[in-house]
Amino acid sequence: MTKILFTDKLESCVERWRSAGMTVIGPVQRANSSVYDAVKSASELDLNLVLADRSIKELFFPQSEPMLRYTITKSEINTSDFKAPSGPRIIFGARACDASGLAIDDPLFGWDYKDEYWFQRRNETVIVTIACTKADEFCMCTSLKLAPDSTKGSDILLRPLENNKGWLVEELTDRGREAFKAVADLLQEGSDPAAATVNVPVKFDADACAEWLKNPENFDSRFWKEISVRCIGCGSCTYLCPTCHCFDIQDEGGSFDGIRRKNWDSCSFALFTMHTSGHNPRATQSARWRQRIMHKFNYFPGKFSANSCSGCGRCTRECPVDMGITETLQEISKLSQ
Amino acid sequence: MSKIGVFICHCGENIAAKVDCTRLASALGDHPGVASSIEYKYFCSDPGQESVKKAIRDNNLTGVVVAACSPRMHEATFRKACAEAGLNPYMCEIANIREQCSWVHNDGEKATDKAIDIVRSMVEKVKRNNTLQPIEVPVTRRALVIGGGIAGIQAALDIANAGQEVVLVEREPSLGGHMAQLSETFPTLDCSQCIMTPRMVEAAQHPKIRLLTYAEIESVDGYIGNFQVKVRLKARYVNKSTCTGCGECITKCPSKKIASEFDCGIGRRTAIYTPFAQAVPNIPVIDKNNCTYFKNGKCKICVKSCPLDCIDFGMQDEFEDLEIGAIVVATGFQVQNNALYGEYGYGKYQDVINGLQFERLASASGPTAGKIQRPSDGKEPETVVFIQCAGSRDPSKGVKYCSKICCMYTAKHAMLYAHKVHGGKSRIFYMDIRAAGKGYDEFTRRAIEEDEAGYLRGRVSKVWLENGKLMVRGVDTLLGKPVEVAADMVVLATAMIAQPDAKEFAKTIGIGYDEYGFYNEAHLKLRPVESSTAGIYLAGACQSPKDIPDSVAQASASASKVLALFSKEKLEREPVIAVNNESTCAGCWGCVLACPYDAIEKKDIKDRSGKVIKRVASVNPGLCQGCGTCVTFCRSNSIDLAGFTEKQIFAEVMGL
Amino acid sequence: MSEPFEPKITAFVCTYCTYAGADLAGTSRLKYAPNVRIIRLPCTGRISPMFILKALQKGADGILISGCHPGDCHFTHGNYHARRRWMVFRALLSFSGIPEERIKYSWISAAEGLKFADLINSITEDIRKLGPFDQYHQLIEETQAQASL
Amino acid sequence: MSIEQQYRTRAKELLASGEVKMVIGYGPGSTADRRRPLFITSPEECDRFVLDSACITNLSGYLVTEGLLSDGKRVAVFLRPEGVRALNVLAAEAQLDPDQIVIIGFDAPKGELKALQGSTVDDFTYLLAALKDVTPEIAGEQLLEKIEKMSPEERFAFWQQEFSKCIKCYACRQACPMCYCRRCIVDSNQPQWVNTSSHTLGNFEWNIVRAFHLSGRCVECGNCDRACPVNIPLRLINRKMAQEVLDSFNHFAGTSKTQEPVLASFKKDDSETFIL
Repeated sequence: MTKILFTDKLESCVERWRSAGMTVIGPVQRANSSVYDAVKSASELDLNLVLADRSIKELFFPQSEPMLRYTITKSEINTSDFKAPSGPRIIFGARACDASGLAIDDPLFGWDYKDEYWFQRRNETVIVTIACTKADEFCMCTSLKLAPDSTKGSDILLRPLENNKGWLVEELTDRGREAFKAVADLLQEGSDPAAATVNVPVKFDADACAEWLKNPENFDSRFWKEISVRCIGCGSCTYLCPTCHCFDIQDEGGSFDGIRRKNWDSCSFALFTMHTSGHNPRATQSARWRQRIMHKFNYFPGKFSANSCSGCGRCTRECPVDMGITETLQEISKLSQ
Repeated sequence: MSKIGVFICHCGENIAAKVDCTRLASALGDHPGVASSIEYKYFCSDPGQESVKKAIRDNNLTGVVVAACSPRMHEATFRKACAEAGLNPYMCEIANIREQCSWVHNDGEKATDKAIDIVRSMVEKVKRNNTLQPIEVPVTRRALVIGGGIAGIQAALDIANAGQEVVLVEREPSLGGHMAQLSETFPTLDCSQCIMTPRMVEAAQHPKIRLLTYAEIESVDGYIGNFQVKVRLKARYVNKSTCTGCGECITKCPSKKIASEFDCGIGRRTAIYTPFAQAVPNIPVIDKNNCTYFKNGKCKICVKSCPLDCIDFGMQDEFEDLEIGAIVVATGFQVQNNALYGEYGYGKYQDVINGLQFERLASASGPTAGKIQRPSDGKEPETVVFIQCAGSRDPSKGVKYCSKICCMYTAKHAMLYAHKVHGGKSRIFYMDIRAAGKGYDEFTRRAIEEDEAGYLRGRVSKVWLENGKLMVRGVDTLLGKPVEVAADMVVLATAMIAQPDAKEFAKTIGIGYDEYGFYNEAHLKLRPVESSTAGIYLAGACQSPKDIPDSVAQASASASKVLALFSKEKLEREPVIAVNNESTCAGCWGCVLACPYDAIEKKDIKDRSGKVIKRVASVNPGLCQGCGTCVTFCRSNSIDLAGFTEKQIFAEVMGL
Repeated sequence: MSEPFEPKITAFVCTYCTYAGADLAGTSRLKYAPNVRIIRLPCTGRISPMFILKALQKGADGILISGCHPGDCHFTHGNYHARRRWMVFRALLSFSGIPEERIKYSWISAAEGLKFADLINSITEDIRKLGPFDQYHQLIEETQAQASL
Repeated sequence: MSIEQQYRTRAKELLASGEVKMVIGYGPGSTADRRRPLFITSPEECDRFVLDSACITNLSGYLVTEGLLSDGKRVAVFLRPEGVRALNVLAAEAQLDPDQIVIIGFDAPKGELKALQGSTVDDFTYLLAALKDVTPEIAGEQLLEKIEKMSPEERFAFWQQEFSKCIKCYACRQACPMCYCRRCIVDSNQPQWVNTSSHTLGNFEWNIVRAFHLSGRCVECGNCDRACPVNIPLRLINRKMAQEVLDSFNHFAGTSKTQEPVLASFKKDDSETFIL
């Protein structure tokens, strides 16, 4: 017997959480695009998506975060800090890849300087992940040794029932348990069978790729140019990626005051590494794409013992020129044989 | 770190009465980057300027904002003061809190708030000003004078007499312009040709003047000190270099009934002709439209008559390119066509003529050899009615402005008529008598008192022919009664208008013009002889209606401007010009197309081996006038305008 | 009672015509509303659409762009270029929901001090009637606040 | 022979004869309905080209890739009519020498593939001129009408919501053949006209500026619209602006390689009814 959350009780859960002061967040449609956003009612949620267009990363690491306000007076410059918005939150309906992405980025945001914006939100957010029963041709979590029902990064894992009337509840963390205690009376014990998780085929051999990437000879391989010749250098893959975490700090404002902001930045952009002198160490798009792959599958694992990729496939799904990590690692897999 | 000095001028009471200057000074004193903020009664005064200089030295100011009157007033004053104190003059800006603040607002509180905004915004601009150095451009010391009337001749002679080269271009076959057509001139009644022709000859023979008659300006390119002018030398069909002006051809020419332009249609000329007997140069031209040979392919009488074989029907227009440093435009005026006053009967009755035609009648060299005769039957008119303001000061049918010379020449006409036709009666309908000028009012008094010119204050409503008389009906507003005069001749004091092609020509040479086609001066009062385009000056009636003394004075003034320009080998120009960032320029050439001055060129950027890597835009500082149209076009913000940079404007907006 | 709404209006003008016209309004001692802040440019050709966006970003409720009448441009055709840009930019702003009434364009010559004063008064009143540009101000306020989630 | 086959052969010949050094076309994509840009330099590989109605991306932007044409050699490219228009605009704006480009023209009206005759931009002049009078059909045409009927407040709210989604990935810019600037104005930070931050205000400014920079230049190939990962209907803005310059200045972008840019030219009698 396991706890079951039936679909028809979800609305009451949302109400309960909200009345307990939690912000309830889930996948919703916003002007023809799916995104995780705060909801007032469960009816707003779109839980039938394979995956929302945008990842839950931005709930922890928003595209533009104010850090401090400065005012310039004649004699001094005054600053006041911005905090991340506080208060408990619950993300209902995350996917395993997205939740894993958070766990992948946790050490990055905490290794030398503990990024308070990230961790405040992490600590105050319960992540309720729903295991995937469907996938599309771009999904590749299994290639990254994750799965449609990976628990990494999640506080609660919900497994859809076979009859599609609810979810089996697996409480993974204390934070998750705490949140579900508030709705304990809305859950039912039951033995309804869970639907099978979707079978996501393995598309490349991540270990073999890692070995190939570690080989210094391959840094200057012609491969990089060939694989990226059609890359147009936009940032959509990096911005939609649940693990890409680069940011830029910009002062925005007028002559007398302004706000220092932490904005997403992308290694795909030519300006990303542009020096003041005009010299650009990554002068070509192929060097930038190489950096992205190297970072995710060589440098990052070297430092944090995990690939900086959770296999969501958004990079390929949204690429204007049909590129992406899958193709590149498939090709590297071939080369490494 | 900026150290800006803010100087708040009370302008006596002009600013201080409305703007709380103490509050303003203290607000700016608290402004970031302001090192000194002081107020004073008159900063433009000597002690005021001294205090600015002192503040610059004492505080090592990096920039200055003078909050005072319009920059159009004293920007130059304060920039000069800054330069004297060792600060680059372009680090000084004016915040206009008089014309655009204290004078126009009633509420002192709000005016002060606005003044604070204005000055703060300007401080933010100045913080981002760059030191600029005046641009030096070489000067071609050769002047072009366009128009061979009295103004053009005077300008050409003045410049040439100072030792500088002049090219004098006249589109008619001879020098002379309108002045050569006049009989006597007011207020002295000396013979126009007697004083004009010697000047024409002097100009033609001056070693420093190159005379190009029967020539027109095709195009003007370049900029002050460096104009490239293309001149079309119209085909005269007479060889200039061999013709001696013997006049045989003119005498023999069978087409003799062509209305003479010089005689305003009253006299006749031949198809091969000089406009008048004293023409300079005395070389005839063939009027292609009226020449029998050109029309029918037969005749060639002139060819046969010419002892030196100068006639060449195959002659073509030629073009000549000139390098010019400065241009004087003296293209003159035209008289309005009076046919637009149907009620006056001009064009309908032969004996209704205009003032210029009367000049020809009165001229000793004219078609009647100076006898006043009616064009219709050659009779001496016993009564002549002169109608002033026939076109001038008439917004409904004519022109709004006063043509300035008509009052005087009408008085002169009345006097000439009285002198030539004893017992002749003149009646002058006038609105006002405008006779301001040396000896002018005395002149009109003389006409009235000595020569019995009969002035009637009022307008004429109708002229009609009745029993061989021109009946003129008008009103005498002083008596408050209608009057009718039976006249033998009516003379209309026609409005002076711009040349019919004045606007087109202005575009060719690149100067501004007003709604009438008169050329705009750079400043009505302070720069009355300069056009809006640097290096192009104005003389005579092309700018506005003028009499001879005014035209000559302006011509000499223009000449002095030209000579001042020619006094140095190089010219200093305001450094407010566009500058391109070649590293970000995408080379789309939008700026090249948008530039009104063709000041942007394409430049190849080469690598070390000389291979062209890319082509970018490059601004020619000599040509650029600093409008900034290119800057706005540039999508990548590569081009910027010194003095009004993107950074500066941005700061101004952000400073508000 | 709260203070009546005082619109904030930014004007971008060319120095040869409209700025001179504004000076003439001053020398003629004409009176007009104190709500407009003028930025002087050499020519309308220099007035970039960016300026309009920036003024809006600084919280302007209305904007005036003004220069020489066609044919009068000191730089012969800067205003003709400007006119095309305005035409296009105006359509774009309108399509984006920025009311056309908030951004005005005019030709004011150096001789039209009266026109300048009248225009400033009428624009100020028009914008006052429209009220503050709340929709845009809301965007600005968002940039001043902490992240929403 | 299918058009695809003909064009593979043509590509092969072009490469084999040395007339071009590269052919830019389409290859199969990562899924059955996707096509991706393909760059082929050897004749043997030309059979990899795919051509069908799913080949939509306007490839002309690749022609201005830095260094591609600097050796003076020629490149062939598969282009739809709007691609040829884009090529004309690029030529008119001196970004490339059109003589270096061999066009392999095609179109797929209503999903039906057809070959277009000609190989230089001039060969297409007649075809392009005819397009001027045809209002292109775009997805969401009703939406455009709806927006135009909205009150300014509603329009503002509509775009506010659309632009609030923008993440400033600049996929629209990068996908656009007209966005060839070496430094985009949004990347200029002294001064920073466009807020780089991706808040709604910054997004609004960015999209307005881009739309303005494309006015009179956009050929409505739809690259930006398709590239947008958050589905902002950019095509509507571009449609609106293209119509505006057509109505106001009778300008239809990309009809010839020497066309004057509409915003770098003027007519003295341009409309000015809106100017007080």
